[in-house]
Amino acid sequence: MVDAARQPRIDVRTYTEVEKVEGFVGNFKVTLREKAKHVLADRCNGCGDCAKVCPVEVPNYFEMNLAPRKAAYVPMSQSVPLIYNIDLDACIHCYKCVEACGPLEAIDFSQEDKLVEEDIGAIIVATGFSHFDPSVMEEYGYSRYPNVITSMEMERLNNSAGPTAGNLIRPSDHKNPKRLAFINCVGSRDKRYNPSCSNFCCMYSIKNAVLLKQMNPDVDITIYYMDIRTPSKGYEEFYDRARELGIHFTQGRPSMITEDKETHNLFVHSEDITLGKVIEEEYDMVMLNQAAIPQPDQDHMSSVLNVAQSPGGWFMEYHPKLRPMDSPTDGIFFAGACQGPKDIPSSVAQGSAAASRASRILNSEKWEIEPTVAVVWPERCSATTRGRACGICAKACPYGAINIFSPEIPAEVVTAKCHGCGACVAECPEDAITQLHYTDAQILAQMRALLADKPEEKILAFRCHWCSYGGADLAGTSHFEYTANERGMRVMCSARMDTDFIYEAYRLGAGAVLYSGCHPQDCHYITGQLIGAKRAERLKKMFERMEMTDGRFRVEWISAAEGDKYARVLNEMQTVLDNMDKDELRAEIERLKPDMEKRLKKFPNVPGVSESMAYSDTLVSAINTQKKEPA
Amino acid sequence: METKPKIALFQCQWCLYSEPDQYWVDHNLPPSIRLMKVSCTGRINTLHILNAIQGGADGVMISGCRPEKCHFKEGNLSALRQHEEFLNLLDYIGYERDRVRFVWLDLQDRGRIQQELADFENKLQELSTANTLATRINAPEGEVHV
Amino acid sequence: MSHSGSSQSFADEVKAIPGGEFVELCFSCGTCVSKCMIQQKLEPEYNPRRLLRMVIMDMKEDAFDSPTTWLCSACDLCYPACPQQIHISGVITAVKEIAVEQGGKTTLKTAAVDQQTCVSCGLCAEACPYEAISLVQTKVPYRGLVQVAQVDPGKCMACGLCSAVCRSTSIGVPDDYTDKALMENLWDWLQPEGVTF
Amino acid sequence: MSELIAKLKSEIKRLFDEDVVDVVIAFKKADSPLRPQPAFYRKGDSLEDLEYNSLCQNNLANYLTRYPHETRIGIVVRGCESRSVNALVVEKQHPRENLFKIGIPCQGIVDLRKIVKQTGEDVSGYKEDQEKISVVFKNKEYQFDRKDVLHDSCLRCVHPNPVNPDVLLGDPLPEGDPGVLRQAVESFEALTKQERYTWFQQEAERCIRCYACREACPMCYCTECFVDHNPPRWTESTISPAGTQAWHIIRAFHQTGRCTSCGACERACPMDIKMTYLTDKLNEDMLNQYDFAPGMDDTTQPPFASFNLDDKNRFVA
Repeated sequence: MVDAARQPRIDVRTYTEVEKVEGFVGNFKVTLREKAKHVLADRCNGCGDCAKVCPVEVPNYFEMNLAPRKAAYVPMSQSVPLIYNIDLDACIHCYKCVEACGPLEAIDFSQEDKLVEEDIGAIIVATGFSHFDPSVMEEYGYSRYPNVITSMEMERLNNSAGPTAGNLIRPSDHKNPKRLAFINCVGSRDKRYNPSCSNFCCMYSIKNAVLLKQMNPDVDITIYYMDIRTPSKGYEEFYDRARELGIHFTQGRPSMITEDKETHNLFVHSEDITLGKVIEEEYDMVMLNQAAIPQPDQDHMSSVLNVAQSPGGWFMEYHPKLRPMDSPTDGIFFAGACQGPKDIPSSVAQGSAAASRASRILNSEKWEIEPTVAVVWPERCSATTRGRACGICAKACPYGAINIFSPEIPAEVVTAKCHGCGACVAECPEDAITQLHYTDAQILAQMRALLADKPEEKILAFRCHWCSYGGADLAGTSHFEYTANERGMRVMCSARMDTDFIYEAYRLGAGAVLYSGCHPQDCHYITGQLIGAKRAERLKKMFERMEMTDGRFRVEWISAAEGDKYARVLNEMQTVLDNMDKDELRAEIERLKPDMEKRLKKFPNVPGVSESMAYSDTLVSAINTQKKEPA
Repeated sequence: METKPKIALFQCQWCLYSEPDQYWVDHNLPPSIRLMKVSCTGRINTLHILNAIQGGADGVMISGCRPEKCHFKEGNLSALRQHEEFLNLLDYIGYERDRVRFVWLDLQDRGRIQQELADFENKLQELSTANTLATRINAPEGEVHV
Repeated sequence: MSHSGSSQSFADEVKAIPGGEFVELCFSCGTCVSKCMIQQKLEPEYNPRRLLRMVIMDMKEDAFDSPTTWLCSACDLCYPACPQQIHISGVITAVKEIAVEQGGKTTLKTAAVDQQTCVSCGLCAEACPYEAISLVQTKVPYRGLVQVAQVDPGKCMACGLCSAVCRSTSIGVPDDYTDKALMENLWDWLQPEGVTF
Repeated sequence: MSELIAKLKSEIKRLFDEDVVDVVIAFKKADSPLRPQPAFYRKGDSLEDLEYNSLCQNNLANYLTRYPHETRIGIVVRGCESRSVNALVVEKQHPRENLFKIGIPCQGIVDLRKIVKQTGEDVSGYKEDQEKISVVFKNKEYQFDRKDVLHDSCLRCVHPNPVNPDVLLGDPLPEGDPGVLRQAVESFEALTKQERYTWFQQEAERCIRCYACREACPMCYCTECFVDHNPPRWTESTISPAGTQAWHIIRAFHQTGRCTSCGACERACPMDIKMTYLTDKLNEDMLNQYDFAPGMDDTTQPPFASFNLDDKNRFVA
């Protein structure tokens, strides 16, 4: 950290919050709130005289509230930059600090928060993680029993720079504990709180145990665990060493801790799984290895940065395997535990990787973005044809990437701002916008190919790229069986699922159509799903009016984690088709066809559509001829 | 020598979670306290309580699990209304209802049973003995009277 | 024991019964065992975690023989503590249901009705937390065809709540805590020494 | 009164003619005009001796449990009896569909003792109207105000009209004041502990363990009473203080949520022991705590048969 601060091209801003992020890759405008320290950064030399004279003491958060700090303070002794801070919530305005500061005149009570705007090329988010508060787990008695502590408290108590100078004492009587229990997975791997594994706690508790044991060979340490997870290099060897040192490992998740009211000793009640017997052991002190959880303001940050969150609340990466440090937004990267619990080596690795990804942007003259952006045909826009831009596209765009300058000038897409959801394309009543790589013509051609053969048996599934497509992927990789009649169509967002596509699918004789996308809050394109959902509701009502058999059109929001749901929904749709009489189904398709054709009347005028239709027709007939010929 | 009040302790066999507590109740109760283990406080009949009182016990203590933690679902609640009303009735006819005490022990109440018994003993010593119900005459040796 | 995907394994049977669905989520942490008092107070071989394992491993006979199947009283202390939120008593009840269907007998001394004195007021049936008691018309010696309470031993958990509410002492559990045993214990203590009549 | 008896006779006749019931439980004349007695009429029996007046002491619901469930019973019920019948139906002692309740609004039952105290046993004539009761003793007519000779429990009666009768003979009467009962309980509660205990002790002490109260009570239908149980022998079966106290406590307690305050137990007691002050207290508690009054319908289970997690909030921890 000191190194970073000394590097002239690194600007460290502490006590500063990100208020707003605007713009796009290479051209972000970031608004920062530099919170008032009430100490002038350029004058403070970090001597600490203000803290010495300050009469106010409040709990020290850095020391897990095990020690006091003054109202004039630095968060920790290694703070970088070393600038003091006056905590006005605690300050009693005695102004002794001003006196102590003397001629430096670094203290300024009139200072206020300052909003600063900076031009930023790339953003690396490294906001870290927070800790689960075990006091909600009544069975462990944390916050009721003085000698039950958390791993972070243990960290401070066992640290030579900590409040006890590394002398491990127990809170109730300040004696050195002789018998210690560590309980792993407190609040993690627990569906009631956090279902996921916190990744580093096994090693963390072994580390603490080894440290303690090395310093005090006579202490007796037991680690209660469900599974010990030591997958990285050297970890298993470390685990071996802990066993050699005589640290006890008991497999069994304790169900309860009770306390002797007089001695404040603790009794850990668990099953020893290996023995299959319930055991109750007495300890002087118990350490709870609490779960790593997202920062309390992670939700807020996610909306400021406009990046999505995975289940569990961590920031969601672009791709879990291939692009784990990229956010889905170009130019924003993740480092460390903000993206998921990580130990130090992984955090360092990800940090370095994110830095190198970011430097690619900073060192480029030009930056290539995803090509799936929206493009306007100015000659088709209502501004040209009717002299009035309707502005529906601009309203639909979640990113404000479409400019309508005046009613006479066709809409204009700011390519660098466009994220390629396709909402404008599907919404445009004039079919005057298209999305590169997801043009109507391309999508239609795919649909025709998918529905070439026995369309009435097929279920055409529109899936959004970020959620439902992932869900279908997961259904596959998790081996959830679902109907082989499913034909998947990928578009970037449910907002791109044009009503015309659905009409066309039924016109082509599709048995059923699934309209699927992210859950409302999970949309990768902020509000794209809402646009898609509204449209889906309209379609649903319309098909109801047309008396289409219930279940032939289905709208489902399926996240990337819901492979089981994807499979279930498709199987249910298959059942609907199975339960229908084949002739009835054909009759229904024929009955609805004229209506669909009517609705698609304007469609062939869209550039490329008729050509694509002609081409795919040839393709389809070729497929069918090939099929008919006996091998 | 001061005589200690006689306490009939009806204990639900599940309510003492910690082994030392159960051991103490099983083996180290003073002679003035008698343990009557039951499978659930819901199993205690008002007749049991009445018999303890009429047998000459100075107090009856019933220790059981908290209702939501009852071993038999919420079974101990089913008899609770009876016991409550029985105490109301005893109070109505002038018997000290404080001589019957319910204690609900939680899983984490290690050592509480000892405290509660000591506390109850003190309380019984404070109470006057004027209104105690008529006691049963002791059965002749050998005759079935129970 | 088999892992063959046969159409109806024991685990499938259990999962088909409401309450037994999530048995396979168990990762054997042992919380349920240590939350439960039966092993400590009643039966050292009692172990819900192992019973779940037996279900997962299709060890039907072992599951039927296990005291866990018969002694779980569905108090559900373990359920809120289970990190996988498996309804453990639901699984055990499902196993028991299958066991009873296939002729298994509970090891508990279940409640017994004195048909001579039962007046079928129905209070026991109301009080029973396990819905094990029903009122049936039956022929009773000396009384003829009368309605009396009847206990389903497959459901009775021998709690004895029925005996506490019965006004005529017509139902009881023949275990260690009978009224007779309790009263003998009481009188044995209350009888002052040396008093004879 | 004779008008009512005529109505009663024709109703019973109709029930037999239309084959609605197998037996009708009612009252008939007895040797002494003061003591009409229960009667059990079957089809073809003469209804000549059928009787109904304020001297009918028994609670007829008492006889319900003596018939098999299949027997279709017609029963003459006053307010308290109708509630006893309901309570018995709730306790599955007779199926409701095999019951036909002939309801009569009740002006209260005359306490024989209150009359005999001023006359003597050998009464030869009896007459009553709305207000007055008159008896002939040794050829002399004695007249009493009805309210002076009513039984204590009838003075506290809240529901003189039969609850859900199948037919109602006579006009409904105004409901009683529940405050009277409450006040009776409250005034007893206001006594000191010592006074209450002394009262209880004195009442219980006079008991001769004849169990007339048990026999008169419709809710005491157990085949074997707890006092007769062995082993364990729950109470002393002699007239020792412990025995009688236990009997009075438990007898009353077993009536919780079931007693309909008909007073049959007190009227049956040869020792004139007051008993309803115990059951009144229990009924008051049931009403206050669970909003339950026994016998007000034939489906609601009494509070003791159920429980509620909220109960624990009222109790000591």
